[in-house]
Amino acid sequence: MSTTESFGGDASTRPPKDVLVEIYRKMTLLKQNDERFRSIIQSGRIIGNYYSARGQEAIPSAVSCLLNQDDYVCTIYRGIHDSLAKGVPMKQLWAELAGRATGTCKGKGGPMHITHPASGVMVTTGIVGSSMPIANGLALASKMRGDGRISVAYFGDGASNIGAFHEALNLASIWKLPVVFVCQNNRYGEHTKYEYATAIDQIAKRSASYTMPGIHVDGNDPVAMYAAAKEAVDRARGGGGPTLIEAMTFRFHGHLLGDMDQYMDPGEKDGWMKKDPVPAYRRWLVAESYATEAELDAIEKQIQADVEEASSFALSSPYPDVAELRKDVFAQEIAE
Amino acid sequence: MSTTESFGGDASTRPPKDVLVEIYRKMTLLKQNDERFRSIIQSGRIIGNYYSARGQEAIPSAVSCLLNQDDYVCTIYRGIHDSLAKGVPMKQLWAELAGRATGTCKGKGGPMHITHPASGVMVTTGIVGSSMPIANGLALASKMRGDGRISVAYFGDGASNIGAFHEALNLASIWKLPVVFVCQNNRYGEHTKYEYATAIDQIAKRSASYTMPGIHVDGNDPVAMYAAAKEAVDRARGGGGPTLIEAMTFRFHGHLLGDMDQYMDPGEKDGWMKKDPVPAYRRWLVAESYATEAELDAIEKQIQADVEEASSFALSSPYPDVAELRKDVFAQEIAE
Amino acid sequence: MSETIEAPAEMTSLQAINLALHDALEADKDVFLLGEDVADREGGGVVELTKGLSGVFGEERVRSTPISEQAIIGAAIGAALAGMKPVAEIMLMNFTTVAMDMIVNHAAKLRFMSGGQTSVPLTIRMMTGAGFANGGQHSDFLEAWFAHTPGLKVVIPSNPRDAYGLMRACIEDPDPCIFVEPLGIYWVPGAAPQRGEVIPLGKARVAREGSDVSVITYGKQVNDVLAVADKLSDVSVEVIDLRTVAPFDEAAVLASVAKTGRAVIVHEAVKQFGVGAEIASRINEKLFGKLKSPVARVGGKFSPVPFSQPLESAFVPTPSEIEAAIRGTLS
Amino acid sequence: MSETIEAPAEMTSLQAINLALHDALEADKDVFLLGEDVADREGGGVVELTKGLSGVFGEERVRSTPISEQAIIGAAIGAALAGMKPVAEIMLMNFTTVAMDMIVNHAAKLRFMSGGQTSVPLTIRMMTGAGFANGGQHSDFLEAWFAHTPGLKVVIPSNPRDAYGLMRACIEDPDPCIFVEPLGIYWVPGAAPQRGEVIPLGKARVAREGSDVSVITYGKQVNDVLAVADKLSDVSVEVIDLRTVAPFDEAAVLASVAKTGRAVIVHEAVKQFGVGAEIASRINEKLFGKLKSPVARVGGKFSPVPFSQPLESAFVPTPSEIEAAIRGTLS
Ligand SMILES: Cc1ncc(C[n+]2csc(CCOP(=O)(O)OP(=O)(O)O)c2C)c(N)n1
Ligand SMILES: Cc1ncc(C[n+]2csc(CCOP(=O)(O)OP(=O)(O)O)c2C)c(N)n1
Ligand SMILES: [Mg+2]
Ligand SMILES: [Mg+2]
Repeated sequence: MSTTESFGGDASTRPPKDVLVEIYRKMTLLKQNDERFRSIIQSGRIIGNYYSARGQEAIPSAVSCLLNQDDYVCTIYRGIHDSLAKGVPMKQLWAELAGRATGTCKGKGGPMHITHPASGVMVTTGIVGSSMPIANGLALASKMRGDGRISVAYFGDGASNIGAFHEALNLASIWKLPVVFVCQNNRYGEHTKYEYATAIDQIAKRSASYTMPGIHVDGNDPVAMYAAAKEAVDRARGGGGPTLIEAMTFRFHGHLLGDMDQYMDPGEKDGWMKKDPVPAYRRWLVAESYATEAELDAIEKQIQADVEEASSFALSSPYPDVAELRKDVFAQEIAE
Repeated sequence: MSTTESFGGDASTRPPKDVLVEIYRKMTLLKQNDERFRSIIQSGRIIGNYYSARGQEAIPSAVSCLLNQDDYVCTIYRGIHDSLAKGVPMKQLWAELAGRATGTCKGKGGPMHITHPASGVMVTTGIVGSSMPIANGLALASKMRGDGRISVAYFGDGASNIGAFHEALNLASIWKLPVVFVCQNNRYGEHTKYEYATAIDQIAKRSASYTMPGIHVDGNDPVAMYAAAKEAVDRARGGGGPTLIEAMTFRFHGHLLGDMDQYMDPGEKDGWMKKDPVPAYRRWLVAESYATEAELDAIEKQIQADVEEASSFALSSPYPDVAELRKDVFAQEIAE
Repeated sequence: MSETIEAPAEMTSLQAINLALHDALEADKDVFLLGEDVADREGGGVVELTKGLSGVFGEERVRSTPISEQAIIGAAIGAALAGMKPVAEIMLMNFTTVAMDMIVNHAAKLRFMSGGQTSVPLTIRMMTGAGFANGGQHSDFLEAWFAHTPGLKVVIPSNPRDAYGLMRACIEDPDPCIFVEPLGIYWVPGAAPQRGEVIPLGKARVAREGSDVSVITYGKQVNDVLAVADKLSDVSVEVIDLRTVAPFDEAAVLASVAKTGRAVIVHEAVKQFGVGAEIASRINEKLFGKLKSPVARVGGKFSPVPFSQPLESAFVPTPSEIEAAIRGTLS
Repeated sequence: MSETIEAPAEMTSLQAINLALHDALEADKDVFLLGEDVADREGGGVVELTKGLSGVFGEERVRSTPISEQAIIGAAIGAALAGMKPVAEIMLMNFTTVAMDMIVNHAAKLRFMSGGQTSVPLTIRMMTGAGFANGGQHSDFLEAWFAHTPGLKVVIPSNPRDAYGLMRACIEDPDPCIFVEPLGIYWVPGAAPQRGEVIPLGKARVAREGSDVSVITYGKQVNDVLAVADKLSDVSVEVIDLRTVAPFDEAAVLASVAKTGRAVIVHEAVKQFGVGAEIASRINEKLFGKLKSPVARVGGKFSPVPFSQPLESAFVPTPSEIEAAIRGTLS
């Protein structure tokens, strides 16, 4: 784990300043969005189960800075940060979280199933492991068509023990698919510690079973994360096939909002929260003169307004009509 | 691939003479059984699909010499050689292949589902990959009870790409189960070449993903196979947990009897058949003075008589009564 | 919970299942639990159903697993073949979709395919149900799939006492049982079970006597139907709680419908090709010409379970739909 | 096969499906095939159904895969989301059990859960059927599972012409289709399809007109029922070939049964909780009081598919059972 003062190793591998700031902007967006959503859900104004990714902001923020709008993403229930970072518009996202007709999915999907093809977010799955096989298919389509797109599959550490992981990585490798597998290793799958459930010390090493490059990286270091993702994205885009990235991180709010964290070692969470990547990265950007306090203040203020607007939009939007139950089951509406 | 004259490396790791001869006896049993069964099925006197393991005899013959009668085995549709080597009585086995009431499973299972708990053969599955998770459970029971038994899961190279393989190996490793995973790598899964389907050059290397010992061995060398299996069996029995063995071999009669082998490189099969492990091992045993021609002749003759007896028994046995359809669905017979 | 010696007068079904598991673990050393997060170190699962059990019986017998449903069921099958009585948890019913091979091709068939040489005394627990804002992949009732699979028994309790007694029966049963726990009954208190009471599989319960129409249902919908029935002062509704969905208690169903001449079947699973179709068909086959009106079915709508609250509420059988179906049989 | 330009007057359903795949690949470059052994290097599969196609269209579009059914369906779903029209092969229907999550939680639901933003124009082919000595894990008909899953269409042809036209329809359909190929029709010759003919999904076919009793069936059993019907000189049997099992053609079924007043449903899948239960229930609901006798069902027996030949023959609906059911409705 790098300290606040040493993000990203030596300066030569750092992205340009505007990218560094854009990563921060995304991280701030994700953090503020999460904070607001948690407070609204806790206030009871939105009903639903929320899998917060607070603490994991650096990963999709860095990855997304390397993706085009039409690149594909498949993510998981704990993937709202992945969707936002990829560009899903916040108002529609919020409306979906609130189950409103104005949501990305007309309220029918909900927080576990955010989809927004216009931003490249094709699938959010509630099934552990299932983002990976589908990302392969998107990548296969791109490869067959030569459209230059790549696909990213996000998943957790726990997902590395399920069959779909294995099948997907093998297939991606033999077909040299333009896909990047990004494991956000937050040390727990639900309440189960990584070490208990997983028979190897690093998931990245499992890439060897598929003759695939594997990268183990500090996922809370936005600069190192960017470098790792760049290597993988460049490989995918250049026809070099898939990469497995294991990004080490931590979730600050347990598995499910309301989680009492009894299964954690005392102090474990506090230790990670002290190294909260968002303020740490902010300090670093300023210390390294990539941005001024004022610039970052302005970014934060804008985001605050945007989050505010999105949440108000969501809460004032109508619920879908019950007739929606008969729509989108098939392309053709079901007769009453 | 070792040549006929150099089985098993240096003499110090060889098992005692009686074991060497017993391996030959089993190999001969498997070979003759297969030959007879193929000829009977081709004559139309038994109807069914047959997945011959001719050519793979050395693997279960060597492994089984290390197992007790009450050790457990789970195998696959191409596992009649595994069952026979483990000790399933040939008459009942044949009757099962012929769908007779006198069969191990009263004719209800058939060749893909040979079961004989008295010999430790608990499951024969027709589903690729499914022998492994179940073998774990048998091993778990042994571990919880401290009964000293170990379990062996046989499977093919193609099965190493399916999810169950991954889940089973991870679980066996974290629970340190007394199980030995024996992959009979015969270079093809149905008609698909190992290299096309599998993103790594050796399946044994996949053990590293589970911090499990992996052994790559010439499965047509009975002596090397015995040494590999001994290491794994000793580890399992000693509480050291699972091992993945990849035993290199070849099937002489394609995927399914009747297979025309069009998907193979010309000459590939011939090359392997020239090195047929059964006669090669016989020559070696005689050359190294572990047995005389006369002794081996006697073994072969006895087996020939036994196979003859078993096949006659099967073909003269009655078919099960139709009322069997209502039995064994549940413990309690279903009312008519 | 599991340290409780005297059961209180009331408890929830969640507590009752915990108690059943406790008592089964205590009664038989071949019983053990496995599943994601089931041990206390992991908090006894997301709903804390198994909380306290590993504390009493140890982590050898209450085993948390990786997220590997095929490996979980496979391990349970293997242990059952060796004579243990495992209780495997698949957290939510939808996750059986990654373990269907193990459940359907193996657990259900090994006894038959081995000609009776082996048996799989395995219980697979799982929760599910709409109404909890869990959306399309976490709410399905799939009992019809398992009911259609020879070799499996399917049990869905509606109240704490049955939950306890049916769980004990499943664990003792020599065959694989699918034990479905509706989220909608978990936190509802009811009369506490008698400790040690085993409720036989395959036997329905008359949850309410009546003479005009028989409503056949199970799980959470038993409570929903009872509430509707109690409200209808002008119709005398008999409510049959199947308890075991497969094999279901045909005799009890036919006896009730023979008496009332009218039948409604209610379940949360999608109506089309659901369990209700089989029950309705059998009623029609056996009581042809004796029915006063067509057998009615009320079920989940023909769509994935939606997230948005108004849609989710409309997806499940609503009280007004249940009432309309009952009244429909009388008109 | 696939080089054939002029179709012969007769062909088998196996050939017809090959031809349909050929013509779909030719007509639309978004169509591609994937599955175990589907390419010519691997012989076009164990029954050689896809033989010749990779020779014509290349291995990019006719892709052999590892033995990884989750990865196969996942790849097909992803490609379909991107606008391709994949045809994925799951060799035997029982192997869908290792890919149910992909099929049921994803392919079936993604359109709905995305609020219609995405669609999954995917066809999943699979063969199955008893009678081929394949035993308990290779012979099941599981169409009831898929029919019970909103978002999936289920198609089971009975003859070469339908096999061709329905396959073309599935590939063109914007939603995921489960295309079940009964082994019992593969090698039976019949009138050759018209190339390019698309047979609409959801439409049944009157395979034989009659006036005394309607037999509703699909797949191989259409031929079995026709053979029985032709033999019965004293009973006029109408045979409805559903072709699409879900959503099934309720109007056609009701029209026929309204005419005859009697119905028998025949399928090879286990009778209990099978597709026949839904059809019977709908007939009973819609034609209550108009039926001359109870709707009868003939299906697979309540057991795993046995290996032994006499048992396997008794497992499936036999001609004498079909005849008895028909006669039963008349007595
Ligand atoms: C197949 C399946 N099994 C179980 C679950 C229940 N479940 C939801 S999230 C989760 C933990 C996943 O852990 P991980 O992959 O590390 O992701 P994280 O939640 O930590 O981001 C589990 C077990 C599920 N959704 N799908
Ligand atoms: C899950 C599943 N998918 C596909 C099949 C069809 N199938 C039967 S054997 C086989 C090849 C297996 O190859 P391998 O594991 O190498 O074993 P081998 O037959 O060579 O001994 C396949 C694909 C199956 N039985 N199960
Ligand atoms: Mg995690
Ligand atoms: Mg092989």
